[in-house]
Amino acid sequence: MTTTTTAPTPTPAPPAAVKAQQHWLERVVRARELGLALLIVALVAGTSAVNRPFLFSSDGWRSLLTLPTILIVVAVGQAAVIITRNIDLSVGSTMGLCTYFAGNLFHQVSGIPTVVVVILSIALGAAIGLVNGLLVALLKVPSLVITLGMLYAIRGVDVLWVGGNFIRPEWLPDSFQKLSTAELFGIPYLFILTVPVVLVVSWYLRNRRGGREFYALGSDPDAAVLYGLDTRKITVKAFVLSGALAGLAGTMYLAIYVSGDSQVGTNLEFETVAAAVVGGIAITGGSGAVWVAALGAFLLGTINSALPVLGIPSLWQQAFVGAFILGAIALDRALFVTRARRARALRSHA
Amino acid sequence: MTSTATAAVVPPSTGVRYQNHAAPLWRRLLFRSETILLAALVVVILVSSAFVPNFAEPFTYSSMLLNIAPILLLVLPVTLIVVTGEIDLSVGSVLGLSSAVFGLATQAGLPVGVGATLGVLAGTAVGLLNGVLVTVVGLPSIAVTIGTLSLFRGVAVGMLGTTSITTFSPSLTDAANALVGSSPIPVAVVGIGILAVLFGYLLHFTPFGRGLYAIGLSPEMASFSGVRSNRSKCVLFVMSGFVAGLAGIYYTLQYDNAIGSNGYGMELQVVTGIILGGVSFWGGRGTLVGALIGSVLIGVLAKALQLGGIGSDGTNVVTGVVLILSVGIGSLARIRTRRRRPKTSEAA
Amino acid sequence: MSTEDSVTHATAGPAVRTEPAASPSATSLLELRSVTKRFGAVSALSDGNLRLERHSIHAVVGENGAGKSTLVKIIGGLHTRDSGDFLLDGEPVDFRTTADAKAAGIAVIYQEPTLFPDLSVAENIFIGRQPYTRFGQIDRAKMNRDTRELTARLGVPLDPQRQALSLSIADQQIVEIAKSVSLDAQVIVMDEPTAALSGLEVDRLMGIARHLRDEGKGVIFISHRFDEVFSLCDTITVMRDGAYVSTNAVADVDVDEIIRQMVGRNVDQLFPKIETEVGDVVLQVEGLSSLGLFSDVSFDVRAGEIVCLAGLVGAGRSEIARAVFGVDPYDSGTVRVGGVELHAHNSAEAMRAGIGFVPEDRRRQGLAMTAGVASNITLAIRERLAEAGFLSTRVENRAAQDWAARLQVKTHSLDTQATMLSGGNQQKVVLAKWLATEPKLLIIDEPTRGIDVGTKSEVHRLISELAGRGLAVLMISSELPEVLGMADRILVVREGRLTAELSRDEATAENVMLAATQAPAPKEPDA
Amino acid sequence: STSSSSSGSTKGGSDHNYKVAFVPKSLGNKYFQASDAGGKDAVEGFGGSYQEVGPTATGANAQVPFIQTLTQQKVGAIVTAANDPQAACSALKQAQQQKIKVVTFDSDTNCRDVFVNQVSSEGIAKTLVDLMGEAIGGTGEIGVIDGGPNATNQNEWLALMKKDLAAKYPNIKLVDVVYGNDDDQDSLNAAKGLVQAHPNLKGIISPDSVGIKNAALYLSQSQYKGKIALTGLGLPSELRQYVKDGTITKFALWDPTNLGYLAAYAAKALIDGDITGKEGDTFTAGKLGKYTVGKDGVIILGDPTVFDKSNIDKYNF
Ligand SMILES: Nc1ncnc2c1ncn2[C@@H]1O[C@H](COP(=O)(O)OP(=O)(O)OP(=O)(O)O)[C@@H](O)[C@H]1O
Ligand SMILES: Nc1ncnc2c1ncn2[C@@H]1O[C@H](COP(=O)(O)OP(=O)(O)OP(=O)(O)O)[C@@H](O)[C@H]1O
Ligand SMILES: [Mg+2]
Ligand SMILES: [Mg+2]
Repeated sequence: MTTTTTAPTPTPAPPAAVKAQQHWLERVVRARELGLALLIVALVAGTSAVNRPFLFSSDGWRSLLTLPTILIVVAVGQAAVIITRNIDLSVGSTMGLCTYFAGNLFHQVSGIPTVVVVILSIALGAAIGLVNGLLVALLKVPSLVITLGMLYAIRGVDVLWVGGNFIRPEWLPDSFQKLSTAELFGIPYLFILTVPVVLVVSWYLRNRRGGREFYALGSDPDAAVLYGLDTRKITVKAFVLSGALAGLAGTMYLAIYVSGDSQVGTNLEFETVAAAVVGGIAITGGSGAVWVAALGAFLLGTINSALPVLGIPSLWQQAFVGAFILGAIALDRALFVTRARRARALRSHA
Repeated sequence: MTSTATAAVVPPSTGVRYQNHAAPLWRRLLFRSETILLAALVVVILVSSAFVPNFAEPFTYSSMLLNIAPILLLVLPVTLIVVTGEIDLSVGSVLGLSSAVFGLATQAGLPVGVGATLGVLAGTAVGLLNGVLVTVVGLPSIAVTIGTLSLFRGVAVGMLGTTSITTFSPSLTDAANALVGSSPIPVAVVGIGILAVLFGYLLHFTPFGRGLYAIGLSPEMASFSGVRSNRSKCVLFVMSGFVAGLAGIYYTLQYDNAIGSNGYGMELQVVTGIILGGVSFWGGRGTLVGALIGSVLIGVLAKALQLGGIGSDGTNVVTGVVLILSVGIGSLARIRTRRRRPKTSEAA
Repeated sequence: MSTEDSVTHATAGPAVRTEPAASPSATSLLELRSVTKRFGAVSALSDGNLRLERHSIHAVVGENGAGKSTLVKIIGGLHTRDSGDFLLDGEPVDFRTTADAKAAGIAVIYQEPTLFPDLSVAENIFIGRQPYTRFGQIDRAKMNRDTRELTARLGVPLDPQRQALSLSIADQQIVEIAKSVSLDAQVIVMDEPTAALSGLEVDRLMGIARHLRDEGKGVIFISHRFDEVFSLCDTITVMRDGAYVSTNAVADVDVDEIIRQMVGRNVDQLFPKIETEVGDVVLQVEGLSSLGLFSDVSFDVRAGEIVCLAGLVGAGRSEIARAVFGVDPYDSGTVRVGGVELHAHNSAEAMRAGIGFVPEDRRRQGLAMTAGVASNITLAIRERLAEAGFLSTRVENRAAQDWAARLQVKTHSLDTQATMLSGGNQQKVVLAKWLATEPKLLIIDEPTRGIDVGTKSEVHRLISELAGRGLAVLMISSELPEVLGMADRILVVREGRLTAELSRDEATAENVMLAATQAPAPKEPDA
Repeated sequence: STSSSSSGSTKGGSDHNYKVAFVPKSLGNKYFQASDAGGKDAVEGFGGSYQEVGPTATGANAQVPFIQTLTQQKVGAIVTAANDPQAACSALKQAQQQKIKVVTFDSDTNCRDVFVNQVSSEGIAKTLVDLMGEAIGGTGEIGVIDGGPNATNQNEWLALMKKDLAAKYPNIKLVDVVYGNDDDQDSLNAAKGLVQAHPNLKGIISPDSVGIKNAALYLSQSQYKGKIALTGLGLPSELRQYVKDGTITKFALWDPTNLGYLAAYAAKALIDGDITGKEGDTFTAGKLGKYTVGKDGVIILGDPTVFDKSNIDKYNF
């Protein structure tokens, strides 16, 4: 199919006096990531000012970068799903099941290479995502209902399967246990693993036709049908991605916590949604960038570990986290509104 | 107001009469999700009575109703919120907060009535906070209430610390669990029924309720029709806080315990009931009756499975599958009727 | 009409082509024979016939609800037909999805623009076929360049990076057209593409259509504006009540004949403007400004008067009207109705003061598309209908019954969803909704968009008579004849400012256009 | 799994209802899985029928519906670790009215026949304080990682530990109590926060198995390994490697399997009428031997086992 235009010029085209100043203006308006990045810097700087080891110690630096990776990876998948105007509430249960699955693989198949376990775990997650996606796409029902059902169902299967068991550290090979502490040029391995995941998904969603279709679908599902987009395929793709990332996160959980029972990943669904929304993903679909959602997840993940270090009484921490989420989205909103107003003013005086 | 200028000018027309409804009453009733749910509920009860040992006992009903009473209470305002296309995920935490305030007030020696009022007021106040954040600040309610879910729970836990307050007067705690006469129906459920009638009236039989549906169907259209979206939503969030505050008092007395974790995870149960009841998460569609039946159905299923010896793990699986089936069956039927290929008159 | 009859009729009828190049024996580019389509109990199309040749622009006309859009949707693969034949290049085809139709070389501009609001203009045009760079990623620079070129050729240079969300409905239509033009399809279907456009853009669009025809493509053009149809098209197919009526060469028929075939009677096309006594000032707007949209707008509307806001698409007329009605905020200025000042952001107050508002975008602003006809009609009068705080469906249905009948809404029943109505009937429902509020001042933004001739003159008569009874009307229209025919006074808007005020006698097509287009003093575009 | 397949055995007369149901705090908790396994062993051993039901979450009243169900099913005894001392009381009282015996273990409630305590609370507090005192030489700052703010038993131990510290180790200063909420992520963050917020911290006590495991994980990976002493109550199977790599020198626990086993036999003794909960009643608990009911109807399993490098390989719970 040709992409060049074959439009005729029946009348000489008027000089393309397109408002060029809107380019940078609109870009500034959309620069929500700026506020988020500033918040992260402020949080990390503030916390390490109070307690130097939070950042300036080998474990401080490492855990700062490592602990939020689970949330980041799952939130990236969640963000992709939300962009298509769906939601995946089953991510927590999926991750939990995959954690036990991976741990059990190490246990049952002695000498199984880590890569194989990771791949199989991702495959299990993707398979669950496929079920989600197919149910949503074929039955044409709200994903909230399907994935809420799957949240229960998978957790139930998990509890039935795991039963009285739990993952014991000795099941896991030493090399795998070292994963969470290994570093390359001073950067933790798991973080190095996470960055490309975020970048690849971001790149795909931003720069490939298939990725842009996620946005199109989320922006207006009816228009997507009229336009002839294969909405079923897009939906399934998004859920498979989310499931696969939850599967990956399951193995990351195993690497970081060297344990796992049937309750791994409880409540993760709302945390990932919060991360995505804090990261500027519109809950109504169609807009936002997943790497900003990753920033949002990093922020939420960091705040959980910063609060105890800041000496906030343990009992009040949850309240602080809640207040912080509210603050972050309110600030983002305030910045957006003022920027939009400024842009409007500029346009009228241009 | 019948014979003003406008009415007079527009032609009384060709006398066209429109049918009020495209389908006859029985069809409209039969294919409602509420009817199907009700049928499912009856079937579950009949089957369980026949096959599940100990199910057909008054105690089954009374304990089941008492267990889900707080959920039913929360379902009332949240259904209205969902109809407008918003959501309140913080209700469980508001319940906990109200419980904490009530407990602390009682512990401090205040009369029960004052403590309860304080608890409900606290719930109403935080409901207002939700409402303001959603309407005035303009934040998406799902994000706001995920945040306040954490915030209110955190405040409840922080206030109570490691204590839990269990010094409520037995007459009150007994009243919270009391049954109507010798029937298996708890007194509290009668109260909830009355409240449900009020909420049902508000949603289905008032201009305000029509406005709520309009907001859910198309916010822009609603604002073009003089519906004060923000004000309506704010009112709903305040109501939600108020009712969750009430639920907090009731829950505290029901279990004789004010503890930081009261109501933990209830938001999911509330949402599950509402969705099973056929209320659209995108707003504009669904009934209060449906939401209530949905919640009761889940409660009955759980009870039947427990009595049948299936643990909560199995119950989770069943709940999930029922949820998926509830939407799946309807849409499968829809798809089947659409799958007809065109007939071609000439050979292709 | 039996199947054989219609087939013969369609093929053997006076299917005249203006292009002598194509021989009559060659297969047509696209052919529909006895196509039917039912939606439940509703038969939308009982006998659809159409034969589109290469090198031609083929008009399809008919009343609202005649089945034109349904025909289009079958061609576009959105609906599957229940029976009948669908041939493309003589080969039978069966489209399951819109993608199939697109792949077969059919581009459709649907009646209602359906863009992706969050995506940019460029992406809306190129989604699914964006150009790639060598590195396998979308070449945004090229895409934007192409878009700029494309929209400039359509006469409305749009910023390719602008979100579709922020486009006026006319600009959205431009994007739709650009999209289908760029598809390089063999068949281009345009379902009322001009309904939201004004003169200049319509001319450009017709130029594009002619060019496409000259390239050998087939264009299907649907419109309720006969001047366009007659100046642009070669062939006209008339439909009535879901069935094919006739196909004629444009040269062989005249407007009256076509209208007779459409409605089965003679329709007076003239706007029956009634001269009325002008009363007291109803609406008084002073110094109304909104940053970036309009500034210092002052005018008033009196009882019995029809005031038109004229201007180019995008001049800011709708924004002014919306600010007056209170759905949008504004920065300064006052709005008074009957001497009482209204506040921004409170349309309920405006309604109480007696303003009604028929918005321009019926799908988003006028209707709840998935709600029934009755609930749509009664939404704005819900408070009045309530008896002692109790509002019942019965009362609503009674009121809706009345108003739907008065406007002759063509619907199966009162609980039929608005989505299932034809475009023109949707517009009638919106009108009914607002007339039911019995306003003192009615603001109408594009009152007859998508309405057929018969109904259009009905609507005009209605508005005119309402004004005659003392209703103040503020009307926005992009159709110049409508403006000139209806208005007592014309206010011309250009770039958010009132540039001229013309009385009925002063106004001519020329001076309105002049006031609307006169370029402001050239200004250096600073970055 | 409620099959009453096992025919009544002869021990206490066949008319005794040996249906024993375990209701743990939540399903899927490692510790309770171990104790319930012991219970199963015991119940099947004395020819009763065993059943385990429970919630998946640990809400204060999450156990109530299960207790109600068991009441309707007329089991012989309910053996439960209560999520909350009060919330389940009305349900438990209803059960008792139906002649169902109520045994609690691990965490007590205000309404039961007997409570099977792992160790006397004083014993646990003393053990932990002594382990810590030994590990840091009797002076320095320490912190506590507790399970959750409403873990009754842990709150009680904490109060006793504070008393013991003041009495025996005046130079040890308890600087902070943090909560891990029985969750890996929260516990790890709590451990990290505790260590980083208190630069002079010398030791951590965690009377919570999830807490100690994650504290060990954190310390073993940080520069504090070997510098900050860690002790508490944990599962040997989870802590084995941390004992071996030196993160933990000694920690304590009783055998949860035995706890469940004893609780099951206590239930049997109640059903048989051998005991009523009165102080001084005695009964025999299978392989564990003879036990006496103490004050307030409390039965104590025995001293905790202290684990270190030398013995940890011998345990697999
Ligand atoms: N999805 C649908 N479900 C039910 N009825 C429908 C549906 N779509 C169209 N109809 C009905 O089919 C008939 C033809 O509608 P269609 O949209 O084709 O008319 P039209 O000729 O395009 O009219 P207009 O000029 O007003 O756009 C109408 O009576 C309409 O109510
Ligand atoms: N949210 C927005 N962001 C940027 N530009 C906008 C936005 N909304 C409107 N505009 C632009 O403001 C101008 C005024 O648009 P408006 O729809 O009011 O024009 P109009 O005169 O009513 O034309 P129409 O006949 O299409 O209704 C147009 O250029 C429009 O594209
Ligand atoms: Mg149409
Ligand atoms: Mg306009």
